[in-house]
Amino acid sequence: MKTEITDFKGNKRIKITGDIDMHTSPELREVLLSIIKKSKNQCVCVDFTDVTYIDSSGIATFVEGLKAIRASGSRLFFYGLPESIMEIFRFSRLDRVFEIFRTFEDAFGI
Amino acid sequence: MKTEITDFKGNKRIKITGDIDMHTSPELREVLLSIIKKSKNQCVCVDFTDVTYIDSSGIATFVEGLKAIRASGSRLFFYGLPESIMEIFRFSRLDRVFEIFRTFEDAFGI
Amino acid sequence: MKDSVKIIIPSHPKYLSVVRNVTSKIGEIYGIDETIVNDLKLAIDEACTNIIRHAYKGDTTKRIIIRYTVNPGQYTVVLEDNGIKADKNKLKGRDLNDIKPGGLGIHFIKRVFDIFMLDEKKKKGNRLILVKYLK
Amino acid sequence: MKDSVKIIIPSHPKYLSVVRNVTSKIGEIYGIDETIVNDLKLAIDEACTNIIRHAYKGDTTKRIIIRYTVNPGQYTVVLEDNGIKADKNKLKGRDLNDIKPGGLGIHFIKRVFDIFMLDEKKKKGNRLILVKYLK
Ligand SMILES: Nc1ncnc2c1ncn2[C@@H]1O[C@H](COP(=O)(O)OP(=O)(O)O)[C@@H](O)[C@H]1O
Ligand SMILES: Nc1ncnc2c1ncn2[C@@H]1O[C@H](COP(=O)(O)OP(=O)(O)O)[C@@H](O)[C@H]1O
Repeated sequence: MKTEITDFKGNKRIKITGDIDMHTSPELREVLLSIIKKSKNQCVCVDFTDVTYIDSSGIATFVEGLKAIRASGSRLFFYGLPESIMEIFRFSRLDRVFEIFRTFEDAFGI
Repeated sequence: MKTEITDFKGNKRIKITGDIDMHTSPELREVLLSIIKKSKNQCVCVDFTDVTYIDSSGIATFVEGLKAIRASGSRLFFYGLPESIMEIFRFSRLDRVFEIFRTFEDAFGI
Repeated sequence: MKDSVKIIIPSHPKYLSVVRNVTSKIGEIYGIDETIVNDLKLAIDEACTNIIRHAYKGDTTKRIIIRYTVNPGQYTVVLEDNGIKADKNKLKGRDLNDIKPGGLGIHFIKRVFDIFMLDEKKKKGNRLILVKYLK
Repeated sequence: MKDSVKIIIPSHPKYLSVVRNVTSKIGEIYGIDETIVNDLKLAIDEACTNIIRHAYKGDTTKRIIIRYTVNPGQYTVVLEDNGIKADKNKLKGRDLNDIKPGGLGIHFIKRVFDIFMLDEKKKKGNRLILVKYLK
């Protein structure tokens, strides 16, 4: 797994590439929570386009991120989820807990 | 592994896709030898572009094909070899035994 | 041996990707539908994750044995460890409506496997038997 | 167990792709150069092919055990079978200038591995120890 962070009009975009599993999720957790900690009334959006795999430890990381971000007044967006990953969120009944968009443009209404 | 045979101006083109190993080379052998048996003063060219792996049983199959084709007056051409596969032919000193071209066009001088 | 493939890995998360790859390849060899293979990959991964986390309490120097057996109509995976015996009563996922980190692994395993059975006969450690019926 | 991964497959060529995948993944985990990983894949594949062909005479119902151990500077693979003992004097590839089918496997193994050793201590079958020194 690799993460790449870019700024977008005062918001943060995290692009994740590769497998998110028990081995890589601690690194993701560190990246995600440190960005959330620094954010204030911002959007943190996660680009799932090149995520090839996610397991329960990856999902737990995002649930933790969501709880943390709610305290900061910022918002957590997901976009670009491959269908197989969307299916896992749906099965876990988390598709309505997270704000999931089809594309980056959809997320920002541009 | 998958093979696909097409005609080209009275010549035969065999496109191979995937891994050639001890498991798949018997099928390749059957395809190759049956084409060679039917050919006469023709070119049989093998497209390696999408070959992802070759082991000694694959190479043995082509050496067998070469011996068979020499008896028929036809010629055996290879083209599109990925560098990793070219390296194996080089190491085996078979790069000068087989007629290897970069592209299909090179093989036919077109 | 029949048609079994066995893989033994250290209980370190870095080897989970090896297991996922073996699951994929076995699916390919037996012509199992890709969607099902993806579900099997996740389920077997979660079973290994649980062993590392719960049976071995995070100790990454132990070992996990995974055996795949595919017969017509039946895909079986047996996972073995030498860790702390699982408490059968705790072996269940969280309520899916109670949103919190964790508690999804068992759900992911049971989603695809038809049988989820802890072999009581094993003396030390755990032996988890997972069976999926194939059409 | 240390940092070993062990895989046990039936002696059927259809499982060779599983072994190649495991070799690739282990290479990735330890950050081994891709070109070297490709050479290791081929070499280990050839060692398995030889077991099926020579030690088991084509019997696809036996088993092959492959153990990978990666330590700093050293990549070791041990292959075991229960087949016919290899004749050490025949364990060599053909003259590379004598063009004919076959006889390349041992060359491909020795091309990448620094040590190629048949363990004489094994009672039944063969144990081939392959070591590559890593920089
Ligand atoms: N291999 C195991 N050994 C012991 N207990 C286990 C094992 N797997 C699961 N459990 C128990 O089942 C519970 C639910 O597991 P799971 O759904 O994977 O969620 P999580 O591991 O995130 O808690 C765990 O919290 C644990 O108590
Ligand atoms: N695992 C083995 N058991 C017994 N003999 C072997 C084994 N591997 C190789 N050999 C012997 O070494 C020879 C050379 O092997 P190799 O270079 O792989 O070529 P090939 O297998 O195509 O003959 C074989 O012909 C065989 O006599």
